[in-house]
Amino acid sequence: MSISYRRPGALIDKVTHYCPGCGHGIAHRLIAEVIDELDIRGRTIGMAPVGCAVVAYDYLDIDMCEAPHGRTPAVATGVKRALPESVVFSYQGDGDLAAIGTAEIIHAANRGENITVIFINNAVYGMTGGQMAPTTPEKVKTTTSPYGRCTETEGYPLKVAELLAGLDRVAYSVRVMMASPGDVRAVREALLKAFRCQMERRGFSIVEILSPCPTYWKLDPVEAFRHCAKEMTKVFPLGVYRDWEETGANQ
Amino acid sequence: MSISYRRPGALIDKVTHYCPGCGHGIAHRLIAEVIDELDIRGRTIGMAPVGCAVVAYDYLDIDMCEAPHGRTPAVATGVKRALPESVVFSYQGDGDLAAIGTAEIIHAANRGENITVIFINNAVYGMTGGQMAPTTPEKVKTTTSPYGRCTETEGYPLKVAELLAGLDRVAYSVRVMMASPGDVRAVREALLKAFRCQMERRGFSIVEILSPCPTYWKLDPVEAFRHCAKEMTKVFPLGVYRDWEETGANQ
Amino acid sequence: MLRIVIDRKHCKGCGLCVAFCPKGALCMATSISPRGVNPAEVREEAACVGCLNCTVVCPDAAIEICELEAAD
Amino acid sequence: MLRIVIDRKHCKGCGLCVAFCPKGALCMATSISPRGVNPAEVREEAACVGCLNCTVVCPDAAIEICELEAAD
Amino acid sequence: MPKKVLMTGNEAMAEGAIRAGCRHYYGYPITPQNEVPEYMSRRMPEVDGVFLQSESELAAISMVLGSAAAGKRTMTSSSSPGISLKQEGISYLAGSELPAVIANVQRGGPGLGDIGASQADYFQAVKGGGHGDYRMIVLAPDSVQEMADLTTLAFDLADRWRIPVMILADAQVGQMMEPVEWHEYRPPPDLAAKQWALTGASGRPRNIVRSFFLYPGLLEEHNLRLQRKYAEIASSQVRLEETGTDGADVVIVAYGSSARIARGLVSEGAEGGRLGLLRPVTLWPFPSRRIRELAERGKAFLVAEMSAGQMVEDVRLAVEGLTPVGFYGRMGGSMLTTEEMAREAARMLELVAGGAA
Amino acid sequence: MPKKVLMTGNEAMAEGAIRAGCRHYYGYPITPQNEVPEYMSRRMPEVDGVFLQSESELAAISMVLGSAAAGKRTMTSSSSPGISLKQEGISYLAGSELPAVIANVQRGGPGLGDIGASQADYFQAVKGGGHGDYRMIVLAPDSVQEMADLTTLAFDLADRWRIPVMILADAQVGQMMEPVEWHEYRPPPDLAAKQWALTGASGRPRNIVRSFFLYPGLLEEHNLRLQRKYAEIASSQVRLEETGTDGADVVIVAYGSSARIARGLVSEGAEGGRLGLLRPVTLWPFPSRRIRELAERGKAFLVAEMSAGQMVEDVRLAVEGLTPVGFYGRMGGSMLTTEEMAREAARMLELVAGGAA
Amino acid sequence: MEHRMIFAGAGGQGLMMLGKILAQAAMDAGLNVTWYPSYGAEVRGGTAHCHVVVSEGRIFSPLVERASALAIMNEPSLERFLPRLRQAGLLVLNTSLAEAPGASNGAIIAVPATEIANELKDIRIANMVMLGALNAALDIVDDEFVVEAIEAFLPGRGHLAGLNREAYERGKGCAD
Amino acid sequence: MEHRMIFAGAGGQGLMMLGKILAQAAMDAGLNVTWYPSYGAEVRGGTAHCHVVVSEGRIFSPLVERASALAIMNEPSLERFLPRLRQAGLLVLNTSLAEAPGASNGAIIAVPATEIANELKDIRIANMVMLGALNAALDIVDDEFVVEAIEAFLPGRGHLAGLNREAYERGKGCAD
Ligand SMILES: Cc1ncc(C[n+]2csc(CCOP(=O)(O)OP(=O)(O)O)c2C)c(N)n1
Ligand SMILES: Cc1ncc(C[n+]2csc(CCOP(=O)(O)OP(=O)(O)O)c2C)c(N)n1
Ligand code: SF4
Ligand code: SF4
Ligand code: SF4
Ligand code: SF4
Ligand code: SF4
Ligand code: SF4
Ligand SMILES: [Mg+2]
Ligand SMILES: [Mg+2]
Repeated sequence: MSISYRRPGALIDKVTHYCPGCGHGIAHRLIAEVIDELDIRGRTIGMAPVGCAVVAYDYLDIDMCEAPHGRTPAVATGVKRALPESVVFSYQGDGDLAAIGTAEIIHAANRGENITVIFINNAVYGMTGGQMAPTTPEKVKTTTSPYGRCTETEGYPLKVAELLAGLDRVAYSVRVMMASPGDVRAVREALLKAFRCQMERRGFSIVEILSPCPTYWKLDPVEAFRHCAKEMTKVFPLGVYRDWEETGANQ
Repeated sequence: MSISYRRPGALIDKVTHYCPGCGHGIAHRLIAEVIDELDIRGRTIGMAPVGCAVVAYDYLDIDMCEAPHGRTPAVATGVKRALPESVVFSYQGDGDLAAIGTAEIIHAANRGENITVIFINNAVYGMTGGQMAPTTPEKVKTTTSPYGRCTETEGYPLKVAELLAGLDRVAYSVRVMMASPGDVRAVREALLKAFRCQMERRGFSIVEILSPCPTYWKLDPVEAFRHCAKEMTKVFPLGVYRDWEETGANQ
Repeated sequence: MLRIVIDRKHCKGCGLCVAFCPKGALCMATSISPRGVNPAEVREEAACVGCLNCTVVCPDAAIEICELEAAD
Repeated sequence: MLRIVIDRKHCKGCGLCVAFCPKGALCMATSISPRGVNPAEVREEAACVGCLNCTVVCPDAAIEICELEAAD
Repeated sequence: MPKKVLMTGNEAMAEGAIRAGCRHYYGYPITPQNEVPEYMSRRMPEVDGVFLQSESELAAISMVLGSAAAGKRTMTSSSSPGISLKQEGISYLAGSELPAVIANVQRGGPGLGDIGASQADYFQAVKGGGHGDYRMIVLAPDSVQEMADLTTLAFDLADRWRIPVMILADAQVGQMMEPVEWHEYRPPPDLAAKQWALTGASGRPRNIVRSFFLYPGLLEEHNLRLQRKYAEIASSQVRLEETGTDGADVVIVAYGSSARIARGLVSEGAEGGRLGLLRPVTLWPFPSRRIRELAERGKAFLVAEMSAGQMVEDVRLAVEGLTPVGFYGRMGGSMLTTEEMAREAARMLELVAGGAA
Repeated sequence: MPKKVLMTGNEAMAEGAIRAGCRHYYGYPITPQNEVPEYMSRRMPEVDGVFLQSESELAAISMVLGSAAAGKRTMTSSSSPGISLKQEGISYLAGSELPAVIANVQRGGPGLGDIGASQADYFQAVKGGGHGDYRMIVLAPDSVQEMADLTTLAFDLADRWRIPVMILADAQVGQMMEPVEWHEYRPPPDLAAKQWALTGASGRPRNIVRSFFLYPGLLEEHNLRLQRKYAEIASSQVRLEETGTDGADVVIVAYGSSARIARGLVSEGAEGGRLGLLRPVTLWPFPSRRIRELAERGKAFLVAEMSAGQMVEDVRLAVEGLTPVGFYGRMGGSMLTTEEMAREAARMLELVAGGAA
Repeated sequence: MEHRMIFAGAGGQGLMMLGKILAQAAMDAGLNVTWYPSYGAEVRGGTAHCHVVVSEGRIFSPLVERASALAIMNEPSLERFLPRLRQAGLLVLNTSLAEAPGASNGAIIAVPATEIANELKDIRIANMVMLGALNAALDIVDDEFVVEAIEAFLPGRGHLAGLNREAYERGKGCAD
Repeated sequence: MEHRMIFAGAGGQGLMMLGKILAQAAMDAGLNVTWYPSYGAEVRGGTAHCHVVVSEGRIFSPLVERASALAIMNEPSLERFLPRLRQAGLLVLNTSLAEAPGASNGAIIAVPATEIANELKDIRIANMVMLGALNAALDIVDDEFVVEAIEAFLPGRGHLAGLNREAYERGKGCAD
């Protein structure tokens, strides 16, 4: 009997607290798969954000650290500078990364901090109950944009992958999504590449993942999945915005 | 007897605390000239930053507010939202704007806050004694980069005018310098246009000014002036990075 | 021969696996699992072609698939 | 006729006006001003063409220039 | 009688602010106070007010600073970790003598802690979590009705004294629902116009809002002025509720949610009326004088709070060893219980009786 | 005898840290402590250490959190407004039980204030400027030599107790120069290895650094454990200096720069030896027990600090009305003077004599 | 007469709403009332529960330490809250997801709420079934107030309104 | 013997350096010493001053409340610090920028320091002139220590070293 697929070893056998169909669950599984594949469980250190994924350490069987809301890349910097041989990633939501943590992500990226950022862009604050995020698309209603996001007073959604790609020491910046099995496979590839980027000391890498939040998108899980491709990509085009293998950056 | 030039009325007759040849003095004078020219002294409200210009209110004869270090655009937002008819500017150094205040400037710009930001980029922390700024060029020695700024660990200088120009609700983003009388005249034009941008409700405007700090550049004032053109522009190219009149943004 | 194992403890009944199975090998149960949802279940194991779409999209890593060697 | 007035209280002796005067109308004094610097002073008022470069670069708004009407 | 409305404490606070004329709210989501920004986001546009979800708590308190400097009634709210982030801004508000209202709907700490009710930010609120010698007026509501009423009061006090006022609530009083009655708000007729506000220096000398005092001695003068103001507030603005203290041998001192449990005990005549309740409504200024009087009349105290023991220090400072001061507390988002409080109260009564014997 | 070196207190602190094995410094410039990052930026590369000028104080304290979690001796420094910004991070450090050293070289407040010496962040340091029930060990150097020695000690204490330790200095002790003597540092031999540190879960179960406790009761348990630790520290780690308290009628209680003035008075025999000095070296834990003993022996107190009166509360809590407690303070970056302190001391002596008569 | 009640279940099972509806109904009926939620931390899953007190007299603490009634949706909640039930208290239990305990401090009403909801083709309205059973058993407020409150909080047009109503009725049936 | 001194002037006039050099020299000479700076706020202009205490005994406060000597560079500093001079104290005054006061608590040494520096073609070395005058008048430490300290703090090669030295000597001459 040969096994075609089984739960990755770096994923703890515990039922997650995520809602049915939540992208966080998929992202966790993919990270565990990548850690297994690269065989780096013993030297990977993850940063859990404040957000729905706050107890990511309940699910990933690696050393992990909790960071104050938004300071995740700064905490990751502290860990990486202390242990340059370890593989350090920060896992962040759009509130964590693109609102309160704007300064920290920009400066970690600008320094070319040799870490990997996994950015779960679900365009909403999940953990606190569905408030508007910096990435919430125009006109979308949330609990704090009850009349729909108004670009006149609240601006347009922030495009993180593009913004960071403009910084010279960023080695890899990519946007992928969770909208179909193929797309999820692409997410996995992007994560693999980002970790490899770090292991080869290329500098800062970020994988922005358009990720469904069925609960606050008020869609059933399958609709939410499809919504990533249909609506989210209108605002957040997929793509590789920076790639050291192509630009030769930081070689 | 007709007057060819006299001190602007909005400039208080008080000797500044700035070092000889400091760009802050010129910027103050230009702001006062522009306020006079637009005849808006009675409805202009300025935000003084924490930095060498902290007591800008000692020199400009308008209502002014002090902001916590880096929060200058957020304070300006609070004032502007309270008094939409007023003309609000925030005056900021590179430490204030591009280090501790990164989140605030990005989000004020992203919201398209209808304010004007006057950004004095002297590539150093003047007030605290010449430490490295986020805009300090590669290899330049400061009191906290005694071996020269190392891009490997500290990254490249942040290019603010370009970075903000990438945000959709920014109406005007320009970089000018103080390197010759002609250049200073261009600074004045940029300031005029930025204020006009606000008065026409076009949205966020920023004027980045490459500004000499003879003291911590360790150059005499005339050399420092020339250094702007010769060295600073290599890292920070002058230019209009966004202009609502050309792109038709926010019309 | 493929064996599809859906873990009723992990499955939250989101339906993604069912939606993305190209062969209709899976379906949602009408019964209630101990966690109070209608979980996914195998409709027709024989239809499965081992594309792994279901495992790839499952947010709860609730599906494992193994190949049973033909008893030759 | 142009009259150049340099305010010794404001002038910090930075030398910018002197450096950017196209006509050499200004120079730095060898004397010491009350604030302890060698301030700028008018070298040759007649040379001035009123280009205002000096007032444009002066960080301390220490220079004022006015046109004296020719007594006709 | 106006109709009662069932609402959460957080919503009542938001509505109370709006009725007091607050038209500028800035905040960043955090449990257990999300109902405040959510309510504001719906209501502000209805009253031509400004609701802005800021990029962070730092930005929120700074926007508050801006709108306050412009002379507007303005407010922000958050919960413990977010309030820690506002400490620099609060110190600036106090130093610049700006009126503003800041709500802390406390949760369990330290660090990320949890989202249960807590009163462990007492020291931060009343002693100064920010730098320098400054004070806020600190109001502690214990019901949904008071979440409304004290918020309204907060704006009046803030304007009158040019001081930041904190509403120190907790997860329970913020998230619970109770019926609320609304009355029409009337601003105090003797409230001075804000001549110091930044509105554009038209037809008057310019105004400056600042906390930086460059020249030697100026900052000290400024501080002395602040301290004089604080002394005035301390002597005139104490607010408290007393229940059954007259006949009591032991007075329970408790505020906010904790006081409700104590009130239950006292009102239901536990221990034969030998228990009383003193509930500080203002935590700063603290009702030290009244506590001292009660101590001088021989009453002992049981301080009950959801912390490791913070307000108890202020009670001990007032009592100065005259009578015993006991403490009952729980930490980390765990609430006090009637049972345990009754037990602690009984113990204090025994101690007092023992001491008297 | 090692050669003496003339250096500023800030530099001595930095060098003391490096000698204690600190190889990770993160900081953001602010007067009056810029000599610390400046010194670190020169020295760290020489010892293969990391100096990183962070984008802000928030980032600095978070980087410290990261390096501490990775098991390294790590430090940050700032001054009052910057320390206010670190309050959330400090609460996280305490909640996560991470060892780290944080220096506050205090300046005048509130708000932007000025850059003169101040001790007005006492409450923030010892009562908790951040949210939740937590403590730091707080050390108060009064000389350049102590800036070095107490910083070294701070790292040992931080590691032993898994607790953030604050060096509470001020502009004077930070910026003044004095000769310093250097001795070789030897780590305490009984210091346990950091088995909890995040180093990669290789050959051991994974470690988690956290302050979030989701399930009911866990956070309370965690807090109870913290409080037990704090109680142990409080009973074993008090450090203080006493000069002439035995024969004194009035004991001046002062720390840091203020204590130097008091020591001058006492050492030079002002008031015929009727003055003594008690200088808390640890502000938390506070030498309450010793103060209480002195009070029980009838001694009165004069608390002298550069604030509106903060440490004086801790003295009054210890004394509980047994003897008079006087206060002499100045605010907003203004320093105490020998003359004024002598006058206040004389007044206290009179009061005591009057009381005794 | 004072009802001190705890309603508990997994996040998403609608226990908070159940409590709010009852509280609103009770207030409309002229009673004093408090509703106090407790989320299993600011995350999605976990258990969520709320405390509802309905009283003719003044209500002091909204926190229910000893409950006069429990409505429990699943096994973990049962384990956690059963010990808090008062002597002679009432336990309304969703027997679809939890097994009735051998011993309880009082009466037990077994309601296969999830199964009923499943039958009604919307598993999420199990809470309304529980509400029906609870109110039928304790007669806290007249049905008309409950129905009005349901409309107020769950303004379902047509089908959905009917569904909630139907679930409520089915629950009432279980209390017989 | 204890010298308690204040050196004051405008920012940029080199008063801090003056103090540091003297402190270093005194330490090298085996004396106890403290140096304490006070910047006119964290901004450029304004007055800056430092307190230097040199003593054979233990030094308590580094803050000089009553000065045994003042070195004053300009008018505003004179106004501010003259009242702090002790009875019989010494005032070393830069008469290029400040007028000698009618009355002082002690001796006054008039030093046209800025003019001398101007003559030497570097207005910034007026501080060394002041140092020369001060040390000549009070004989705090032997010149050799001062010269060494100057080299240590202002490692001028060739010309500059000579210039500092010359300024110092010119100052000494003023104290005669
Ligand atoms: C300082 C601070 N501010 C606010 C919060 C509340 N908070 C927790 S998570 C969160 C945002 C969650 O959104 P996101 O980062 O997008 O993560 P998601 O839950 O959507 O995955 C907020 C605002 C907090 N815990 N700490
Ligand atoms: C919270 C806080 N952090 C740090 C400081 C110290 N500080 C004052 S100004 C400044 C930076 C000045 O640099 P810049 O903004 O470039 O202005 P410049 O002086 O160069 O004009 C810093 C770090 C402060 N006052 N407050
Ligand atoms: S709220 Fe959204 S992001 Fe959070 S667990 Fe649920 S589906 Fe996932
Ligand atoms: S330090 Fe630099 S920026 Fe500051 S006043 Fe002097 S020259 Fe200007
Ligand atoms: S492996 Fe492919 S075919 Fe088989 S059940 Fe899964 S999705 Fe369907
Ligand atoms: S994708 Fe996974 S969780 Fe969703 S229904 Fe299928 S097995 Fe269950
Ligand atoms: S106006 Fe022109 S020519 Fe005249 S002095 Fe000034 S710079 Fe020289
Ligand atoms: S530019 Fe102005 S300050 Fe500079 S020397 Fe000329 S007049 Fe003086
Ligand atoms: Mg999100
Ligand atoms: Mg700068």
